[in-house]
Amino acid sequence: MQPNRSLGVVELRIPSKAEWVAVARLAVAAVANRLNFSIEDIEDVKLAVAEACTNCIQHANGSDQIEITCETEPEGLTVRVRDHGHGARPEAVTNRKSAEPRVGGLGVFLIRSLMDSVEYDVHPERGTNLVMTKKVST
Amino acid sequence: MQPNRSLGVVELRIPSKAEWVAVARLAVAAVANRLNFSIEDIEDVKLAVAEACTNCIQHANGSDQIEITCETEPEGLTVRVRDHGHGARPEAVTNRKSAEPRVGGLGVFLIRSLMDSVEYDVHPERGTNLVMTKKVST
Amino acid sequence: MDIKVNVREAQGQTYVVDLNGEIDVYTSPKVKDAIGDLIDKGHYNLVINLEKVRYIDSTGLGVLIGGLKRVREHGGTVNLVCTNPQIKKIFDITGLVKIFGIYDDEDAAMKALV
Amino acid sequence: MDIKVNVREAQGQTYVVDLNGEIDVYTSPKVKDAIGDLIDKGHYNLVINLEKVRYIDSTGLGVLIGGLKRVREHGGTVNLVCTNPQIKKIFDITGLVKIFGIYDDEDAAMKALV
Ligand SMILES: Nc1ncnc2c1ncn2[C@@H]1O[C@H](COP(=O)(O)OP(=O)(O)O)[C@@H](O)[C@H]1O
Ligand SMILES: Nc1ncnc2c1ncn2[C@@H]1O[C@H](COP(=O)(O)OP(=O)(O)O)[C@@H](O)[C@H]1O
Repeated sequence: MQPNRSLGVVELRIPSKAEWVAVARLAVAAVANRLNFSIEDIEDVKLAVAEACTNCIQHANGSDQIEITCETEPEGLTVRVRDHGHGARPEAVTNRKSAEPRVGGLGVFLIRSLMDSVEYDVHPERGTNLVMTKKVST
Repeated sequence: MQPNRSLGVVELRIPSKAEWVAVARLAVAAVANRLNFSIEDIEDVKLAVAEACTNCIQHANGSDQIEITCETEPEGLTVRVRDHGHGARPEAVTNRKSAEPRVGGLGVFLIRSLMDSVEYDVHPERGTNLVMTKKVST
Repeated sequence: MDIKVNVREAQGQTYVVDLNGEIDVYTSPKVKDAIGDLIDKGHYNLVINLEKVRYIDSTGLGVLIGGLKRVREHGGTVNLVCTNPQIKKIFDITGLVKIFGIYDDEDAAMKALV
Repeated sequence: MDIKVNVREAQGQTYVVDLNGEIDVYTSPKVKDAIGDLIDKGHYNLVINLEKVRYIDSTGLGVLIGGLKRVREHGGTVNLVCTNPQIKKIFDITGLVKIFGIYDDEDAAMKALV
């Protein structure tokens, strides 16, 4: 989306621990609530952010914080979720055609299903930087 | 409170605009929800944070962001709200004995009434730094 | 996070303002406009129903106080309907219980107007 | 932000797990423990009632899948009660509709067990 149309940026930093994921998803839902999203769209964003944070906690060894940045525009919301752990293996976060029902492996699939665009920027040393966008339906 | 007993720090940055205050109060309420607060205590914290943010927006000329930091401990929550505008005049934020019912002037009074400790650190150039604590009732 | 405002005529010269949601620095201008409109049209006896208000901050209180001041200049008054304990507490702490008539239901608030 | 778990015996060898709240990475261990306890005690026909669940993430789904796998090893099954459209959508997207029996009310979920 075009940065010059920004309605505002909200930044959040939480400890990389399970008990703080709810704070992230509620804060991002509140941000999304200020745009013209449907309730269903807001729920989608909430779950995608929670899945991203959960992955930072479960897989980003060595990172003690998660940074969540929300960029708001009339057309939609861009959320960045980044950690400073060992970055994801690129093949671990690629697009899969379908979810096989197993105990793990649904998080990235859900993120890619629920958001309109998803980009993973992974670095073994710098950590994982996920940028995802949800467009307001017109 | 003692920093070594920290359960975690949550940081939030919002634009200094009316529409983002709700994000701050909902995020801080979610943080407070992780401690052993009563619903009433959580509502108190929510309102105090909202009043602090509202004052940054209405009075801190020249500041375009508000930083909210939550430090959690088993004993309670410390919330810092800071802007980088023209700092409050010290006499504007002192303790008043009672609220006279007038259109303005209730914000600082409410903050001081609802929180257990309140400290304003004001600087004409550096802005206003408010540190307030709510203790978990035992 | 938002506020819904509904204005309706009750018996006589009385108007009821129903508020539903959260009243804060972002939403209170909408409430202020609705109350101001009524007063501009010469309605000075108002019931403001806060039963469905989950949250109010000092800007919301300021709007209510401002409305009360304006109608009083015309010999009118503003009665509030409020049942939420947290909001009642805020009226208590700020001393606003002493200047507003605060009632548990709309009937009582209406009766006290006349 | 939290989850309440209640386990109760229904007719026959059947147990119902009532969940109320939000199931995420923080709360799902509690759900996992409750289901694991039942299975450890030899109960392999379960109804998990999600009617009061407002939110579930992939760790919550993982707990349900894990439970289903374990009871199936003993010839049992897990039926779900779910009416929330957002949660139904998640079961849909992930293909879990195909492996779980998902019902609109507890009666139907119970009947389908036996
Ligand atoms: N923030 C991250 N840091 C490191 N690895 C990650 C991160 N996010 C995703 N991954 C990798 O992507 C894989 C797939 O994630 P996901 O689909 O959520 O399933 P699961 O977490 O159950 O393995 C993870 O197993 C992990 O290897
Ligand atoms: N963040 C701030 N920056 C500058 N001034 C402030 C700030 N917070 C409070 N003040 C000062 O304190 C005064 C009292 O605030 P308050 O009690 O909320 O009433 P009101 O906002 O209605 O004036 C304000 O009028 C302002 O002068």
